[in-house]
Amino acid sequence: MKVLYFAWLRTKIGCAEEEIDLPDTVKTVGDVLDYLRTKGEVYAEALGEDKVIRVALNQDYAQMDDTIQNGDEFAIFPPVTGG
Amino acid sequence: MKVLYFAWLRTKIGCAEEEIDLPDTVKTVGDVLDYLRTKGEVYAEALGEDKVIRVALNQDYAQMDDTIQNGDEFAIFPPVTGG
Amino acid sequence: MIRVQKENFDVGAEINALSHGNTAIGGICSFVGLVRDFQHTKEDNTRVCAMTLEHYPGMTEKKLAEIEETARQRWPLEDVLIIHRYGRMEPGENIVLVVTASAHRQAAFESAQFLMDFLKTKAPFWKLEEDNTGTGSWVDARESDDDALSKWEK
Amino acid sequence: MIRVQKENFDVGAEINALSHGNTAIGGICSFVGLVRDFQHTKEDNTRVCAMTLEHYPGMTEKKLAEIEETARQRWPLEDVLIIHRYGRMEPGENIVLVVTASAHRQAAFESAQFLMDFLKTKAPFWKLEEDNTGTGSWVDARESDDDALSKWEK
Repeated sequence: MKVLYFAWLRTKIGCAEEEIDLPDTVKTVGDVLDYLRTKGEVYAEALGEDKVIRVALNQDYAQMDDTIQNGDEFAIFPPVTGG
Repeated sequence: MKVLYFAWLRTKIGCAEEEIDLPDTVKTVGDVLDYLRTKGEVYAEALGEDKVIRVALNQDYAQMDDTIQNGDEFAIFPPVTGG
Repeated sequence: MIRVQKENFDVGAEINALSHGNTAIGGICSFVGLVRDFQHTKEDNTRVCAMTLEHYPGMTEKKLAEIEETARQRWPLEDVLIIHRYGRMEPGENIVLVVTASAHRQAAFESAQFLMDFLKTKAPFWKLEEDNTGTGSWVDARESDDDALSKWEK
Repeated sequence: MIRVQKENFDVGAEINALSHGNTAIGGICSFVGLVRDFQHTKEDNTRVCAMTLEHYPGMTEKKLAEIEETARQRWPLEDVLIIHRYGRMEPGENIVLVVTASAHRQAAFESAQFLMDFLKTKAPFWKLEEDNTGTGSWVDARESDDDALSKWEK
Protein backbone atom coordinates (compact mmCIF):
# COMPACT_ATOMS: atom_id res chain seq x y z
CA MET A 1 0.00 0.00 0.00
CA LYS A 2 1.19 3.53 -0.77
CA VAL A 3 1.79 5.53 2.42
CA LEU A 4 2.30 9.32 2.33
CA TYR A 5 3.79 11.49 5.09
CA PHE A 6 3.41 15.27 5.46
CA ALA A 7 4.91 18.11 7.52
CA TRP A 8 6.91 16.99 10.57
CA LEU A 9 5.94 13.36 9.98
CA ARG A 10 7.62 13.58 6.58
CA THR A 11 10.79 15.18 7.99
CA LYS A 12 10.91 12.81 10.97
CA ILE A 13 10.40 9.61 9.00
CA GLY A 14 12.63 10.96 6.28
CA CYS A 15 10.51 10.30 3.23
CA ALA A 16 7.38 11.70 1.63
CA GLU A 17 6.06 8.43 0.26
CA GLU A 18 6.79 4.74 0.48
CA GLU A 19 5.30 1.44 -0.61
CA ILE A 20 4.53 -0.79 2.39
CA ASP A 21 3.81 -4.55 2.14
CA LEU A 22 1.20 -5.29 4.75
CA PRO A 23 0.58 -8.71 6.29
CA ASP A 24 -2.93 -10.13 5.80
CA THR A 25 -3.75 -9.52 9.45
CA VAL A 26 -3.74 -5.76 8.86
CA LYS A 27 -7.36 -4.80 8.15
CA THR A 28 -8.03 -1.32 9.57
CA VAL A 29 -6.42 2.11 9.71
CA GLY A 30 -5.45 1.42 13.32
CA ASP A 31 -3.83 -1.88 12.27
CA VAL A 32 -1.71 -0.02 9.69
CA LEU A 33 -0.42 2.40 12.33
CA ASP A 34 0.32 -0.50 14.70
CA TYR A 35 2.21 -2.30 11.95
CA LEU A 36 4.22 0.82 10.99
CA ARG A 37 5.24 1.26 14.65
CA THR A 38 7.00 -2.14 14.43
CA LYS A 39 9.14 -0.94 11.49
CA GLY A 40 11.76 0.71 13.71
CA GLU A 41 12.37 3.28 16.39
CA VAL A 42 11.82 6.30 14.13
CA TYR A 43 8.35 4.99 13.21
CA ALA A 44 7.53 4.05 16.79
CA GLU A 45 8.39 7.53 17.96
CA ALA A 46 6.78 9.50 15.11
CA LEU A 47 3.56 7.53 15.51
CA GLY A 48 3.71 7.32 19.31
CA GLU A 49 0.57 7.54 21.44
CA ASP A 50 1.65 11.00 22.65
CA LYS A 51 1.57 12.40 19.09
CA VAL A 52 -1.54 14.01 17.63
CA ILE A 53 -1.79 12.73 14.08
CA ARG A 54 -4.45 12.53 11.40
CA VAL A 55 -4.97 9.83 8.80
CA ALA A 56 -6.52 10.20 5.36
CA LEU A 57 -7.63 7.20 3.35
CA ASN A 58 -7.97 7.93 -0.36
CA GLN A 59 -7.84 11.66 0.44
CA ASP A 60 -10.64 11.62 3.01
CA TYR A 61 -10.21 11.89 6.76
CA ALA A 62 -10.31 8.38 8.22
CA GLN A 63 -11.14 6.84 11.60
CA MET A 64 -9.04 4.19 13.35
CA ASP A 65 -11.53 1.39 12.67
CA ASP A 66 -12.07 2.19 8.96
CA THR A 67 -11.28 -0.83 6.79
CA ILE A 68 -8.42 -0.60 4.31
CA GLN A 69 -8.28 -2.21 0.88
CA ASN A 70 -5.64 -3.10 -1.64
CA GLY A 71 -4.61 -0.06 -3.68
CA ASP A 72 -5.70 2.49 -1.07
CA GLU A 73 -3.77 5.73 -0.69
CA PHE A 74 -2.90 6.06 2.99
CA ALA A 75 -1.66 9.45 4.32
CA ILE A 76 -0.42 10.39 7.79
CA PHE A 77 -0.01 14.02 8.89
CA PRO A 78 -0.34 16.42 11.83
CA PRO A 79 -3.42 18.60 12.39
CA VAL A 80 -3.56 21.14 9.56
CA THR A 81 -2.31 24.72 9.89
CA GLY A 82 -3.17 26.40 6.60
CA GLY A 83 -5.21 29.50 5.93
CA MET B 1 -34.73 77.35 14.62
CA LYS B 2 -33.56 75.60 11.45
CA VAL B 3 -35.60 72.48 10.73
CA LEU B 4 -34.50 69.95 8.10
CA TYR B 5 -36.65 67.27 6.48
CA PHE B 6 -35.41 64.16 4.68
CA ALA B 7 -36.81 61.39 2.45
CA TRP B 8 -40.62 61.10 2.44
CA LEU B 9 -40.91 63.78 5.11
CA ARG B 10 -39.19 66.20 2.76
CA THR B 11 -41.41 65.31 -0.18
CA LYS B 12 -44.58 65.30 1.94
CA ILE B 13 -43.91 68.63 3.65
CA GLY B 14 -42.62 70.03 0.40
CA CYS B 15 -39.36 71.56 1.53
CA ALA B 16 -35.93 70.39 2.65
CA GLU B 17 -35.30 73.11 5.18
CA GLU B 18 -37.14 75.95 6.84
CA GLU B 19 -36.65 78.48 9.60
CA ILE B 20 -39.29 78.11 12.32
CA ASP B 21 -40.02 80.72 14.98
CA LEU B 22 -40.83 78.85 18.14
CA PRO B 23 -42.87 80.21 21.05
CA ASP B 24 -41.05 80.33 24.40
CA THR B 25 -43.18 77.47 25.71
CA VAL B 26 -41.41 75.05 23.33
CA LYS B 27 -38.57 73.51 25.34
CA THR B 28 -38.06 69.89 24.23
CA VAL B 29 -37.83 67.85 21.04
CA GLY B 30 -41.36 66.60 21.72
CA ASP B 31 -42.61 70.17 22.11
CA VAL B 32 -41.15 71.07 18.69
CA LEU B 33 -43.02 68.21 17.05
CA ASP B 34 -46.24 69.19 18.83
CA TYR B 35 -45.82 72.78 17.67
CA LEU B 36 -45.12 71.75 14.06
CA ARG B 37 -48.30 69.65 14.05
CA THR B 38 -50.28 72.86 14.61
CA LYS B 39 -48.81 74.42 11.46
CA GLY B 40 -51.34 72.84 9.12
CA GLU B 41 -52.83 69.59 7.92
CA VAL B 42 -49.75 68.53 5.94
CA TYR B 43 -47.60 68.82 9.07
CA ALA B 44 -50.20 67.15 11.27
CA GLU B 45 -50.34 64.20 8.87
CA ALA B 46 -46.61 63.88 8.18
CA LEU B 47 -45.82 63.97 11.90
CA GLY B 48 -48.86 61.94 12.97
CA GLU B 49 -48.69 59.46 15.81
CA ASP B 50 -49.01 56.58 13.32
CA LYS B 51 -45.78 57.60 11.57
CA VAL B 52 -42.38 56.20 12.58
CA ILE B 53 -40.00 59.14 12.54
CA ARG B 54 -36.58 59.94 13.93
CA VAL B 55 -35.25 63.27 15.17
CA ALA B 56 -31.65 64.46 15.17
CA LEU B 57 -30.56 67.47 17.21
CA ASN B 58 -27.29 68.98 16.00
CA GLN B 59 -26.68 65.83 13.95
CA ASP B 60 -27.11 63.38 16.83
CA TYR B 61 -30.11 61.14 17.40
CA ALA B 62 -32.40 62.80 19.94
CA GLN B 63 -35.05 61.66 22.40
CA MET B 64 -38.45 63.29 22.85
CA ASP B 65 -37.55 64.87 26.19
CA ASP B 66 -34.17 66.29 25.09
CA THR B 67 -34.00 70.05 25.63
CA ILE B 68 -33.60 72.34 22.63
CA GLN B 69 -31.63 75.56 22.50
CA ASN B 70 -31.49 78.60 20.30
CA GLY B 71 -29.45 77.96 17.17
CA ASP B 72 -29.92 74.17 17.25
CA GLU B 73 -30.13 72.24 13.99
CA PHE B 74 -33.29 70.13 14.17
CA ALA B 75 -33.79 67.32 11.63
CA ILE B 76 -36.77 65.02 11.09
CA PHE B 77 -36.57 61.88 8.99
CA PRO B 78 -37.80 58.29 8.65
CA PRO B 79 -35.77 55.29 9.88
CA VAL B 80 -32.68 55.04 7.71
CA THR B 81 -32.36 52.64 4.76
CA GLY B 82 -28.80 53.04 3.51
CA GLY B 83 -26.07 50.44 3.03
CA MET C 1 -10.97 56.40 7.23
CA ILE C 2 -14.39 57.37 5.97
CA ARG C 3 -15.54 58.76 2.62
CA VAL C 4 -19.00 59.94 1.55
CA GLN C 5 -19.10 60.49 -2.17
CA LYS C 6 -21.25 60.58 -5.28
CA GLU C 7 -18.64 58.91 -7.50
CA ASN C 8 -18.24 55.17 -7.85
CA PHE C 9 -15.24 53.46 -6.24
CA ASP C 10 -13.00 50.55 -7.25
CA VAL C 11 -13.39 47.85 -4.58
CA GLY C 12 -10.23 46.04 -5.62
CA ALA C 13 -8.07 49.15 -5.72
CA GLU C 14 -9.32 50.25 -2.28
CA ILE C 15 -8.53 46.88 -0.67
CA ASN C 16 -5.13 46.66 -2.33
CA ALA C 17 -4.25 50.19 -1.19
CA LEU C 18 -5.29 49.53 2.40
CA SER C 19 -3.17 46.43 2.94
CA HIS C 20 -0.10 47.69 1.23
CA GLY C 21 3.09 47.49 3.26
CA ASN C 22 1.67 46.84 6.74
CA THR C 23 3.02 43.44 7.76
CA ALA C 24 1.17 43.50 11.10
CA ILE C 25 -1.99 42.66 9.13
CA GLY C 26 -2.92 38.97 9.19
CA GLY C 27 -6.37 39.28 7.66
CA ILE C 28 -8.45 41.75 5.70
CA CYS C 29 -12.21 41.45 5.53
CA SER C 30 -14.25 43.49 3.10
CA PHE C 31 -17.91 43.85 2.26
CA VAL C 32 -19.35 45.66 -0.71
CA GLY C 33 -23.05 46.33 -1.05
CA LEU C 34 -24.41 46.60 -4.58
CA VAL C 35 -27.67 47.73 -6.16
CA ARG C 36 -29.62 44.60 -6.92
CA ASP C 37 -31.85 44.14 -9.92
CA PHE C 38 -35.27 44.04 -8.28
CA GLN C 39 -37.10 42.47 -11.19
CA HIS C 40 -40.22 40.52 -10.19
CA THR C 41 -40.23 41.86 -6.64
CA LYS C 42 -43.17 44.21 -7.08
CA GLU C 43 -46.72 42.95 -7.34
CA ASP C 44 -47.83 45.43 -9.99
CA ASN C 45 -45.28 44.11 -12.51
CA THR C 46 -43.32 47.34 -12.53
CA ARG C 47 -39.58 46.95 -12.29
CA VAL C 48 -37.14 48.94 -10.22
CA CYS C 49 -34.52 50.25 -12.62
CA ALA C 50 -32.58 52.66 -10.43
CA MET C 51 -32.36 54.07 -6.95
CA THR C 52 -31.38 57.40 -5.49
CA LEU C 53 -29.71 57.61 -2.10
CA GLU C 54 -30.47 60.79 -0.19
CA HIS C 55 -28.37 61.56 2.86
CA TYR C 56 -27.89 64.18 5.57
CA PRO C 57 -24.58 65.91 4.82
CA GLY C 58 -22.70 66.57 8.02
CA MET C 59 -24.56 64.05 10.13
CA THR C 60 -23.52 61.26 7.74
CA GLU C 61 -19.82 62.00 8.19
CA LYS C 62 -20.30 62.38 11.95
CA LYS C 63 -22.09 59.03 12.31
CA LEU C 64 -19.65 57.13 10.09
CA ALA C 65 -16.71 58.52 12.07
CA GLU C 66 -18.40 57.48 15.32
CA ILE C 67 -19.07 53.99 14.00
CA GLU C 68 -15.44 53.64 12.91
CA GLU C 69 -14.24 54.82 16.33
CA THR C 70 -16.52 52.35 18.12
CA ALA C 71 -15.19 49.47 16.02
CA ARG C 72 -11.58 50.48 16.70
CA GLN C 73 -12.26 50.52 20.44
CA ARG C 74 -13.91 47.13 20.32
CA TRP C 75 -11.44 45.23 18.12
CA PRO C 76 -7.67 45.47 17.57
CA LEU C 77 -7.75 46.92 14.05
CA GLU C 78 -4.80 47.94 11.95
CA ASP C 79 -6.98 49.85 9.51
CA VAL C 80 -10.61 50.62 8.70
CA LEU C 81 -12.17 52.02 5.53
CA ILE C 82 -15.81 53.00 5.05
CA ILE C 83 -17.02 54.42 1.74
CA HIS C 84 -20.71 55.24 1.25
CA ARG C 85 -22.12 56.70 -1.94
CA TYR C 86 -25.15 58.94 -2.42
CA GLY C 87 -27.04 59.98 -5.54
CA ARG C 88 -28.50 57.92 -8.38
CA MET C 89 -27.31 54.36 -8.98
CA GLU C 90 -28.32 51.57 -11.33
CA PRO C 91 -28.37 47.80 -10.71
CA GLY C 92 -24.88 46.35 -10.39
CA GLU C 93 -23.39 49.58 -9.07
CA ASN C 94 -21.52 49.75 -5.76
CA ILE C 95 -23.30 51.48 -2.86
CA VAL C 96 -21.09 50.92 0.14
CA LEU C 97 -17.74 49.41 1.07
CA VAL C 98 -16.29 48.48 4.43
CA VAL C 99 -12.80 47.06 4.83
CA THR C 100 -11.20 46.03 8.11
CA ALA C 101 -7.63 44.87 8.63
CA SER C 102 -6.38 43.14 11.75
CA ALA C 103 -3.73 40.75 12.98
CA HIS C 104 -6.55 38.27 13.64
CA ARG C 105 -9.19 36.94 11.28
CA GLN C 106 -12.01 36.88 13.84
CA ALA C 107 -11.51 40.60 14.59
CA ALA C 108 -11.52 41.47 10.89
CA PHE C 109 -14.73 39.50 10.21
CA GLU C 110 -16.63 40.66 13.26
CA SER C 111 -15.76 44.32 12.94
CA ALA C 112 -16.73 44.42 9.25
CA GLN C 113 -20.09 42.88 10.09
CA PHE C 114 -20.51 45.30 13.00
CA LEU C 115 -19.77 48.27 10.72
CA MET C 116 -22.35 47.14 8.16
CA ASP C 117 -25.01 46.47 10.81
CA PHE C 118 -24.47 49.96 12.26
CA LEU C 119 -24.40 51.65 8.87
CA LYS C 120 -27.70 50.02 7.96
CA THR C 121 -29.48 51.30 11.07
CA LYS C 122 -27.66 54.49 12.11
CA ALA C 123 -26.17 56.24 9.08
CA PRO C 124 -28.65 58.83 7.70
CA PHE C 125 -29.24 57.49 4.19
CA TRP C 126 -32.61 56.90 2.54
CA LYS C 127 -33.31 54.90 -0.61
CA LEU C 128 -35.76 56.09 -3.24
CA GLU C 129 -36.54 53.38 -5.77
CA GLU C 130 -37.43 54.41 -9.27
CA ASP C 131 -39.47 52.01 -11.42
CA ASN C 132 -39.78 51.75 -15.18
CA THR C 133 -42.91 53.93 -15.17
CA GLY C 134 -40.85 56.77 -13.67
CA THR C 135 -42.50 56.49 -10.25
CA GLY C 136 -40.30 56.87 -7.19
CA SER C 137 -41.06 55.22 -3.85
CA TRP C 138 -39.23 55.45 -0.55
CA VAL C 139 -37.94 52.14 0.77
CA ASP C 140 -39.15 51.16 4.25
CA ALA C 141 -36.66 50.27 6.97
CA ARG C 142 -36.43 46.57 7.69
CA GLU C 143 -36.89 45.06 11.11
CA SER C 144 -34.23 42.46 10.30
CA ASP C 145 -31.66 45.26 10.21
CA ASP C 146 -32.56 46.27 13.76
CA ASP C 147 -32.32 42.62 14.78
CA ALA C 148 -28.86 42.40 13.22
CA LEU C 149 -27.81 45.43 15.24
CA SER C 150 -29.13 44.13 18.54
CA LYS C 151 -26.63 41.27 18.65
CA TRP C 152 -23.79 43.77 19.22
CA GLU C 153 -25.45 45.29 22.27
CA LYS C 154 -23.94 43.22 25.01
CA MET D 1 -14.59 28.00 -7.88
CA ILE D 2 -11.41 26.82 -6.20
CA ARG D 3 -7.76 27.36 -7.09
CA VAL D 4 -4.66 25.92 -5.45
CA GLN D 5 -1.57 27.67 -6.72
CA LYS D 6 1.99 28.66 -6.01
CA GLU D 7 1.68 32.11 -7.62
CA ASN D 8 0.44 35.19 -5.84
CA PHE D 9 -3.04 36.57 -6.68
CA ASP D 10 -4.51 40.06 -6.96
CA VAL D 11 -7.27 40.35 -4.34
CA GLY D 12 -8.83 43.39 -5.99
CA ALA D 13 -8.86 41.92 -9.47
CA GLU D 14 -10.40 38.66 -8.20
CA ILE D 15 -13.24 40.46 -6.39
CA ASN D 16 -13.93 42.77 -9.31
CA ALA D 17 -14.03 39.82 -11.74
CA LEU D 18 -16.42 37.84 -9.55
CA SER D 19 -19.07 40.52 -9.22
CA HIS D 20 -19.01 41.67 -12.78
CA GLY D 21 -22.37 41.73 -14.51
CA ASN D 22 -24.46 39.70 -12.04
CA THR D 23 -27.15 42.07 -10.81
CA ALA D 24 -28.66 39.43 -8.51
CA ILE D 25 -25.73 40.10 -6.16
CA GLY D 26 -26.53 42.44 -3.29
CA GLY D 27 -23.38 41.90 -1.26
CA ILE D 28 -19.88 40.52 -1.66
CA CYS D 29 -17.80 39.53 1.33
CA SER D 30 -14.13 38.74 1.01
CA PHE D 31 -11.38 37.70 3.34
CA VAL D 32 -7.69 37.60 2.55
CA GLY D 33 -5.18 36.01 4.88
CA LEU D 34 -1.65 37.40 4.77
CA VAL D 35 1.74 36.36 6.14
CA ARG D 36 2.30 38.43 9.27
CA ASP D 37 5.64 39.73 10.38
CA PHE D 38 6.23 37.62 13.48
CA GLN D 39 8.94 39.82 15.00
CA HIS D 40 9.22 39.53 18.80
CA THR D 41 6.96 36.49 19.01
CA LYS D 42 9.71 33.98 19.72
CA GLU D 43 11.42 33.79 23.10
CA ASP D 44 14.90 33.14 21.75
CA ASN D 45 14.98 36.47 19.89
CA THR D 46 15.04 34.84 16.50
CA ARG D 47 12.67 36.31 13.96
CA VAL D 48 10.43 34.52 11.51
CA CYS D 49 11.26 35.89 8.09
CA ALA D 50 9.37 33.53 5.81
CA MET D 51 7.10 30.52 5.79
CA THR D 52 6.60 27.58 3.49
CA LEU D 53 3.19 26.02 3.07
CA GLU D 54 3.25 22.32 2.31
CA HIS D 55 0.04 20.69 1.12
CA TYR D 56 -1.38 17.36 -0.01
CA PRO D 57 -2.02 17.70 -3.75
CA GLY D 58 -5.25 15.99 -4.68
CA MET D 59 -6.71 15.96 -1.19
CA THR D 60 -6.44 19.76 -1.03
CA GLU D 61 -8.54 20.25 -4.14
CA LYS D 62 -11.00 17.61 -2.96
CA LYS D 63 -11.46 19.23 0.47
CA LEU D 64 -11.77 22.77 -0.90
CA ALA D 65 -14.39 21.64 -3.40
CA GLU D 66 -16.32 19.89 -0.60
CA ILE D 67 -16.16 23.00 1.59
CA GLU D 68 -17.43 25.16 -1.28
CA GLU D 69 -20.26 22.71 -1.91
CA THR D 70 -21.25 22.69 1.77
CA ALA D 71 -21.38 26.49 1.85
CA ARG D 72 -23.51 26.60 -1.30
CA GLN D 73 -25.97 24.16 0.24
CA ARG D 74 -26.18 26.15 3.45
CA TRP D 75 -26.49 29.70 2.06
CA PRO D 76 -28.06 31.13 -1.11
CA LEU D 77 -24.84 32.09 -2.88
CA GLU D 78 -24.49 33.59 -6.33
CA ASP D 79 -20.78 32.87 -6.46
CA VAL D 80 -17.91 31.51 -4.37
CA LEU D 81 -14.18 31.78 -4.89
CA ILE D 82 -11.46 30.09 -2.82
CA ILE D 83 -7.79 30.56 -3.65
CA HIS D 84 -5.12 28.97 -1.46
CA ARG D 85 -1.41 29.26 -2.13
CA TYR D 86 1.38 26.83 -1.27
CA GLY D 87 5.17 27.22 -1.31
CA ARG D 88 7.41 29.88 0.20
CA MET D 89 5.98 33.28 1.21
CA GLU D 90 7.35 36.33 2.97
CA PRO D 91 5.60 38.74 5.37
CA GLY D 92 2.95 40.83 3.65
CA GLU D 93 2.25 38.20 1.00
CA ASN D 94 -1.23 36.80 0.41
CA ILE D 95 -1.87 33.22 1.56
CA VAL D 96 -5.56 32.64 1.04
CA LEU D 97 -8.62 34.38 -0.37
CA VAL D 98 -12.29 33.60 0.01
CA VAL D 99 -15.00 35.61 -1.70
CA THR D 100 -18.73 35.01 -1.40
CA ALA D 101 -21.50 36.79 -3.29
CA SER D 102 -25.15 36.68 -2.35
CA ALA D 103 -28.38 38.64 -2.63
CA HIS D 104 -28.18 39.08 1.15
CA ARG D 105 -25.41 40.54 3.28
CA GLN D 106 -25.83 38.12 6.17
CA ALA D 107 -25.39 35.12 3.84
CA ALA D 108 -22.26 36.63 2.30
CA PHE D 109 -20.67 37.37 5.70
CA GLU D 110 -21.55 34.07 7.33
CA SER D 111 -20.51 31.87 4.42
CA ALA D 112 -17.13 33.61 4.08
CA GLN D 113 -16.47 33.09 7.78
CA PHE D 114 -17.61 29.47 7.49
CA LEU D 115 -15.26 28.88 4.55
CA MET D 116 -12.29 30.31 6.46
CA ASP D 117 -13.08 28.31 9.61
CA PHE D 118 -13.28 25.09 7.57
CA LEU D 119 -10.15 25.85 5.57
CA LYS D 120 -8.20 26.43 8.78
CA THR D 121 -9.16 23.06 10.25
CA LYS D 122 -9.85 20.73 7.30
CA ALA D 123 -7.75 21.73 4.28
CA PRO D 124 -4.46 19.78 4.28
CA PHE D 125 -1.91 22.60 4.53
CA TRP D 126 0.99 22.81 6.95
CA LYS D 127 3.08 25.87 7.80
CA LEU D 128 6.84 25.68 8.23
CA GLU D 129 8.24 28.88 9.72
CA GLU D 130 11.75 29.85 8.79
CA ASP D 131 13.66 32.16 11.14
CA ASN D 132 16.63 34.42 10.47
CA THR D 133 19.07 31.69 11.55
CA GLY D 134 17.79 29.48 8.75
CA THR D 135 15.99 27.11 11.12
CA GLY D 136 12.58 25.82 10.10
CA SER D 137 9.90 24.83 12.59
CA TRP D 138 6.46 23.38 12.00
CA VAL D 139 3.60 25.47 13.32
CA ASP D 140 1.27 23.71 15.78
CA ALA D 141 -2.47 23.64 15.18
CA ARG D 142 -4.42 26.04 17.38
CA GLU D 143 -7.29 24.98 19.58
CA SER D 144 -9.04 28.28 18.85
CA ASP D 145 -9.40 27.19 15.22
CA ASP D 146 -11.25 24.05 16.31
CA ASP D 147 -13.44 26.21 18.55
CA ALA D 148 -14.20 28.50 15.61
CA LEU D 149 -15.28 25.48 13.60
CA SER D 150 -17.52 24.02 16.27
CA LYS D 151 -19.96 26.94 16.10
CA TRP D 152 -21.08 25.78 12.63
CA GLU D 153 -21.98 22.29 13.84
CA LYS D 154 -25.61 22.73 14.63
